Amino acid sequence: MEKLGLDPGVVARARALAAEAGAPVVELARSHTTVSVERAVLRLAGVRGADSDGIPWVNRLVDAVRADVGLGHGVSVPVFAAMAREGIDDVTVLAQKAAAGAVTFGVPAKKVELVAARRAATRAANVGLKVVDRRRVERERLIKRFGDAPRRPWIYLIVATGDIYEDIPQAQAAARAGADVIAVIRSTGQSLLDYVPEGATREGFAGTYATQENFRLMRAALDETSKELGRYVRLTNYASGLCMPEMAAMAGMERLDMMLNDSMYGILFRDINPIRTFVDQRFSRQVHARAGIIINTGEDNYLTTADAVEAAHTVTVSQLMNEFFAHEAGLEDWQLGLGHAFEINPEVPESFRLELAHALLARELFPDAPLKWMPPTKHMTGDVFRGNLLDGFFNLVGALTGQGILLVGMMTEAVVTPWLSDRDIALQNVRYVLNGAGNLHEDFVPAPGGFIQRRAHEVLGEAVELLERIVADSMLTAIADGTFGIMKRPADRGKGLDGVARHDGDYFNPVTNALEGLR
Amino acid sequence: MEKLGLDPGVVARARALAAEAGAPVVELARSHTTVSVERAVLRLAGVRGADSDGIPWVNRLVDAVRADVGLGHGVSVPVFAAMAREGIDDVTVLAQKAAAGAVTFGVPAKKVELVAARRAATRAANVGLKVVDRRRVERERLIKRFGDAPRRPWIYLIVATGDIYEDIPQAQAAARAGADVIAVIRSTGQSLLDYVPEGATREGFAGTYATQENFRLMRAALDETSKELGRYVRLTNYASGLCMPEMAAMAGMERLDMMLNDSMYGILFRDINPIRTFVDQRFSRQVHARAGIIINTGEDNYLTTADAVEAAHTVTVSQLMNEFFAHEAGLEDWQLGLGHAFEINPEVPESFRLELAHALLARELFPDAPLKWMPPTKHMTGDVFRGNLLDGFFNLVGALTGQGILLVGMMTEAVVTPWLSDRDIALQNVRYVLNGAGNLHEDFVPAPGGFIQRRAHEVLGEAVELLERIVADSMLTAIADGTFGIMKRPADRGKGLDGVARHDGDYFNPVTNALEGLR
Amino acid sequence: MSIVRPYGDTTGDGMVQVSFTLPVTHDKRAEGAAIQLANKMGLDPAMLVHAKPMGEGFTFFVVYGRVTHLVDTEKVQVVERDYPLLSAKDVNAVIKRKLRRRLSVVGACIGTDAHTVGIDAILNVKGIAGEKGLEYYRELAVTNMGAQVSVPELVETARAQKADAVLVSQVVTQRDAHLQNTRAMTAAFREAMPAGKRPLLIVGGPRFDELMAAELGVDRIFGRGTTPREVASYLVHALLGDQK
Amino acid sequence: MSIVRPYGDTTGDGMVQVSFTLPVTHDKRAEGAAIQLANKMGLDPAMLVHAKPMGEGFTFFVVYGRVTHLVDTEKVQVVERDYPLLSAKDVNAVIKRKLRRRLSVVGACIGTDAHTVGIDAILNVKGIAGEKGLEYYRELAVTNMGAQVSVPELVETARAQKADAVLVSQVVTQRDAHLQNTRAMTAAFREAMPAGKRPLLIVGGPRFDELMAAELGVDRIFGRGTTPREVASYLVHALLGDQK
Ligand code: B12
Ligand code: B12
Ligand SMILES: Cc1ncc(COP(=O)(O)O)c(C=O)c1O
Ligand SMILES: Cc1ncc(COP(=O)(O)O)c(C=O)c1O
Repeated sequence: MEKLGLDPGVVARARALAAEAGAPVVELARSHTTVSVERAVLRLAGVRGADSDGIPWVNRLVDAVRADVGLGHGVSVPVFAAMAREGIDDVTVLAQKAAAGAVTFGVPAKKVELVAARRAATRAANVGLKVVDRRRVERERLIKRFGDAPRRPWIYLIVATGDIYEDIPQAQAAARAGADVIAVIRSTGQSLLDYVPEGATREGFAGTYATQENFRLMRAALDETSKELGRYVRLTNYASGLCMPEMAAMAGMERLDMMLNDSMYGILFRDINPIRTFVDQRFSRQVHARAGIIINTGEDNYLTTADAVEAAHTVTVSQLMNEFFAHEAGLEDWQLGLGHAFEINPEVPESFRLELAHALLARELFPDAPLKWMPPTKHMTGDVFRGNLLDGFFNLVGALTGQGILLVGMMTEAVVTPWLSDRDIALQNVRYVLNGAGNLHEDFVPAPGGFIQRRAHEVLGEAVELLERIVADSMLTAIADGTFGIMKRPADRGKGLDGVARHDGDYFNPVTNALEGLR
Repeated sequence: MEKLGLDPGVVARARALAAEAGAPVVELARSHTTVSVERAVLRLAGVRGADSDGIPWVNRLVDAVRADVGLGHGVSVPVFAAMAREGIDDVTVLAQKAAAGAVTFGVPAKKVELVAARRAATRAANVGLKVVDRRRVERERLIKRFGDAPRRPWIYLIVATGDIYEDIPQAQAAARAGADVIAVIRSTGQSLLDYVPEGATREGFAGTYATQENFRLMRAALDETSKELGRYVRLTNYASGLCMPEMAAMAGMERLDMMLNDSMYGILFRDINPIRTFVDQRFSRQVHARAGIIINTGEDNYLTTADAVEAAHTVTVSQLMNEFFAHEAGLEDWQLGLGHAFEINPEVPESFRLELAHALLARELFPDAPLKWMPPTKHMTGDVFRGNLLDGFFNLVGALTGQGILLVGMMTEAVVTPWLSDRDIALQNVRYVLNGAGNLHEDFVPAPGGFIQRRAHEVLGEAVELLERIVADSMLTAIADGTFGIMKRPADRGKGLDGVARHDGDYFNPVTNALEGLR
Repeated sequence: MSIVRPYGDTTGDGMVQVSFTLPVTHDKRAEGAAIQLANKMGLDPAMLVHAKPMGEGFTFFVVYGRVTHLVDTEKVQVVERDYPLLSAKDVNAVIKRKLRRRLSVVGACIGTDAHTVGIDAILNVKGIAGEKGLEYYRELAVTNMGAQVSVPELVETARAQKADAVLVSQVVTQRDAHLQNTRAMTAAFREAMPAGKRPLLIVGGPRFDELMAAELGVDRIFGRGTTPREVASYLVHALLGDQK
Repeated sequence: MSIVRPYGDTTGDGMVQVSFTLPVTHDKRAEGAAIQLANKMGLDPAMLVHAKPMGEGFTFFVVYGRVTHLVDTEKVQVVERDYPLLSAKDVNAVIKRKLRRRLSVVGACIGTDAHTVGIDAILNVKGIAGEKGLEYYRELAVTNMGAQVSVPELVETARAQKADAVLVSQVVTQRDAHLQNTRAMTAAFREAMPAGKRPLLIVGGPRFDELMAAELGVDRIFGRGTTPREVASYLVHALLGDQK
């Protein structure tokens, strides 16, 4: 039911502007590659494991190729040409040899060799993509077999012990207690590592390293619990960071179900270079699209650094951009967990109605997207009694506005990463609200022309204005100017820029080709 | 704005049935008096103080009159006839003499003496009533001078230390923290005392004795604080109990602003005899009407012993009866703080919407009454985090349905009488809800024919049915059968029945006459 | 393992939450005072996460931290149920067989306490938590005196009904009202009846410490969440001995 | 009066609230264990008012009760502000007069910590709580390095900017990350620069214990709710001495 009476003309205009603002960024992404994109290709093509220092063989291999011929051609042809030349048929073995300096890389001059290398690379990459496809089918089968989450919103809980073997029982306990989605928070340092750690890990700060093995262990444990509970429990991790493409590939191969993947989070909140991020982001989303993974975007974060009332329209703009980039990368609406948050200062008069207006605007702008609804964090204090109250009103907005994914707020938000009991209290809170007021949306009809409608129209209007400015100045300029989250991030600064390369004329990437339906 | 679409015919029928059911009770009340009614008359007529055992002189005097001539004539004529006869012009002195056995009482046989006694009694009683009138004018003046509570609902906080001198600073602190109304909870034993204790008191259990001096002390302290805060802070105490009429008289003379006064609370929850209660209740309400005091009824209590969903219609029936009795006693709509409560088991599906339906029904049935909205108590547990959450949703229902008087719920409801910090946390809760969602009622429009409307109609329908049964069987039978709060209270049982007397033909009561506008 | 510590999010982390008010005006010293108290309670380190001035001269604090105390579960003192839990049928059967008359039970809320919901839950047919109350037991003769019963009335009724057991409820605890009333009650029974003739004395209510029975002079205390079956089973156990 | 006790609703009642989880399955013994812990924390009597099983083998408890501890406000240890609070104007004037060049300040979040809001509140013009940040002070030269700065980078920048003071923020505390990072930072400065040449080392963040400065090797710690003026005033006090 339409509750805001948005003007379809204005909505269409907002989308058109977003497309216009996004087009140059897409062009940038289509014409560049990064070390992580190439590593992701090699992971799909079968490179596994790490050296004795824990540096993954994909890193060693890409570095070796790059040292010899640069990244502009893509690594696939040099690598598979070398395989043929060296007579090696295990790409990990090649990586090990290359690391020892025993292989040199180049683009074959001969057409036949080139074609053969492309064909071999495509074949190998397809093996990886087949795994991804099988996982997707498997997910659909398990959801049928075990049953799906019993209702919307899905209840989303985090675990963050730093130790995968403490995380597992906590995640299982959380699932038993009612979680539909488990997110394993990542260690604070990981997103700036330009490699993905290997194996099961037990030491993270405020989170657990995202590794393929940790993904596998957690998914297996949750499969067990899903069976026990008779409902499929989803697993989430983070793509964002310097290894976005690889995270996406690993998530696809290990049947993760959702991934945090925002087009700008890394830029704004991890000071990663904008171009690096946009290139990585596009590739990673193409992989998610193929894997049937739902992405979660990060607009909620803007409201932790900027004011949630003043900056409300920046959230809307970012959602529109994220939608545009996602569609362009092949994601469908049901895969768009666009982010927003309950972050208005509770002292602001009408704060609750403002929250309702903002949440409803997101709901009606993106009617087919699940939407990720984030709890209060910034205005949480050590007053845990007040905290639990705010979380309750957050849950109520979630129920009233049909949010798809409800991140469960914890009363100890300002104190500690959640304790076992915090999670239990928080779930009890969610359950009370959904059970008692889950259908209240039927009785909630913003007065025509009233406060809520007016506010929603105002935010949409401001969003359109901002988009107009962005179209005029370019996205990269807007980001440099601190438009989002008041973080100023110029295009020539930030981490990981040296991992970016412009495509040469002969750039070849078998995964992109497959994902874009090229031959 | 009408939100429930109640059928005015059904509403009118409910009121007509309540009048029909109430008529015999009013008849009972009009034809009986009680020791406390007579004591109240003497208090207004000027009897003050207590003997050395703490037994008030009014008690001694009424007992003496009763021993000599019974109560059927009222005590006024015997007392003022004795005054004339003994040449005493201070009625307290007479009481002291009577207590010493030095006076005998009778109804004068001579017409002139009778007329003289009636006239003297009337004059004396009018002195008391003048005090009451002056207090009422004074209240109106102070509200004008200091300003009134800044908004509806009025925020109502209790103090309950047991010691008037601890209560005072706590009450002042509560007022400074935002309370619009302070209620001094009474010691657990007091309502069954057939006398009113004297003087300032410092030892009560879970509450402080209601005495005229305590009333005075607290009102004076709150006047100070009202001045300081620039808003008139109201004071509440309890009429209910064996001394209802006297409490009403004292409250009128000490400018209390609201009084707990239910037509059945004493019967049901203190096992006071039904006839005693109905007689006392009528007189006390006549005094409240004169004093401009707002009464608070006690339907909320039913839901602590009966189930809040099953028994919802008993609350409605009781509100209708309370309204009928109140109007009959001269109270106006603005004086009717009809009670109801947020007591549905939070585990019940749609509990919150059911609460909304019930609260809105009360609102729309009694559009001009302030309504007293009571917080959850029965389903509060030692889980104080959950407790604060429930209180928040209670506050929200209060805001959404325009309740007039909001009793502030405490997270420690199931644990202790409120601590200082509990009150602070509770007020913060109220403030958050009113500030953030106080106008949300504009956006809350129960779906036509939807859950909330259906439930409200259903409860009203059940109330009409129950009223029909009560009309058929009589109120006293209904009370005997456990209709209200599942408490079975036969008319010939319960405390205080021996304090009731049927009027003789010459019954005379100068206060009733004045209040009923008779001569 | 018998030694455990509180658990925040990792085994052995010892984490607890504490809140309290101190009668001091809020400033740095007040926060230091709060930490001092938390330290005395065994929190080390103590994290002061919230401080809020309340009225004049009072500050409310929330503190989180690790307690150094260990909990030895072997040393825990509790009143464990030391009798078998019987069905209503079995209770009736035992009484019929062993007593050969109905067992007389008198219940009341004494003093000024008017909270009858608890004792009613135990006595009335309706019961609680899906269990029927003692009135439902054919072989029990129940007299429920209701609320605000004085001790002399209770003793009188117990005598009149030849009570085998007296069940008293106390809910209000402010200024230890429940303890005072219970002591007054047991004293009265001791005075009124010789040891052998005295009914079994039982008190219940949500805030009693079940370990205090001897101290209060009662035979048994029932706390929060008691169900009628537990009480019935205890009655036959205590009055009629071993069930074999 | 220097001795106070917690206040529930009466002076001296000593009442506090406590909650925690024990790694035990919920039953009577578990409740007894919770009371044992509360007793060890000094609650006597301890009222167990809530117990809830959570998952397998864990129970959450809420306990209320009277603590026997006394708080001696005279013995409270706090880092009191031992310098005058100056206005921006005065700060600028003192620097101009005594230092005769701009005072150089380098700020950063070190380690993997990316919480810049706190340090930005101190440094950026925007400031916090109505006070402008240090960038606003004409006589301060501020270099804000942002988040996730490594210790070697920080030392390098401090050297390059001839920093008079280095301001480091640490918000994440899990596994004592803030303490480890701070120790690593002070060690690096000690190693890189001789005592006289070392900038003033300051850390801040909401979960630091301000008493730990010496232990961590820093000159000063700023906690929850610090404002820029406090920091600026401290800087001139510590670097330029008495203001007369
Ligand atoms: C319902 C209620 C009332 C009703 C009582 C109706 C009635 N007929 O009982 C009314 C509205 C009348 C009332 C009035 C008052 N109440 Co009241 N009331 C409550 C409330 C909300 C629920 C109590 C209840 O019914 N619990 C459910 C029953 C089933 O549980 P239970 O009593 O614990 O009983 C179980 C066990 O304890 C045990 N048990 C209990 N007794 C016995 C006896 C035996 C022999 C055995 C074997 C077992 C047993 O078995 C039972 C079943 O499991 C509580 C708050 C709360 N949520 O707990 C406040 C509460 C008990 N009331 C309180 C107070 C102070 C009052 C008043 C003085 C004023 C006020 N604040 O409202 C008045 C005066 C009462 C008086 N003179 O005693 C305080 C007591 C504070 C304290 N610890 O001292 C409480 C805690 C509220 C508060 N925080 O202020 N109250
Ligand atoms: C905003 C925020 C974020 C933003 C940060 C954006 C940014 N650019 O800073 C984002 C969304 C990116 C984020 C991410 C994460 N966060 Co975060 N975040 C918060 C949040 C909500 C608010 C912090 C804040 O901005 N406070 C406001 C500022 C002004 O206060 P302040 O930092 O205390 O600073 C004041 C004083 O302490 C002092 N001060 C501080 N530093 C300094 C330095 C000096 C020199 C001086 C003099 C004074 C000083 O002065 C300041 C002004 O008064 C808190 C929860 C909360 N409500 O506190 C969690 C919180 C800090 N985050 C946390 C965590 C774990 C994370 C994540 C790891 C994952 C997650 N749970 O989200 C990631 C990764 C971050 C990383 N790598 O460091 C935890 C930390 C737990 C712990 N104690 O270890 C918290 C407590 C939330 C929680 N309960 O889980 N977060
Ligand atoms: C979109 C997105 N990606 C990633 C993260 C977390 O990233 P990191 O692992 O860098 O802390 C967040 C923050 O919660 C996010 O919103
Ligand atoms: C109408 C009414 N009267 C009186 C009381 C309290 O009476 P007592 O003093 O008997 O506890 C209540 C209970 O809160 C009430 O609702």
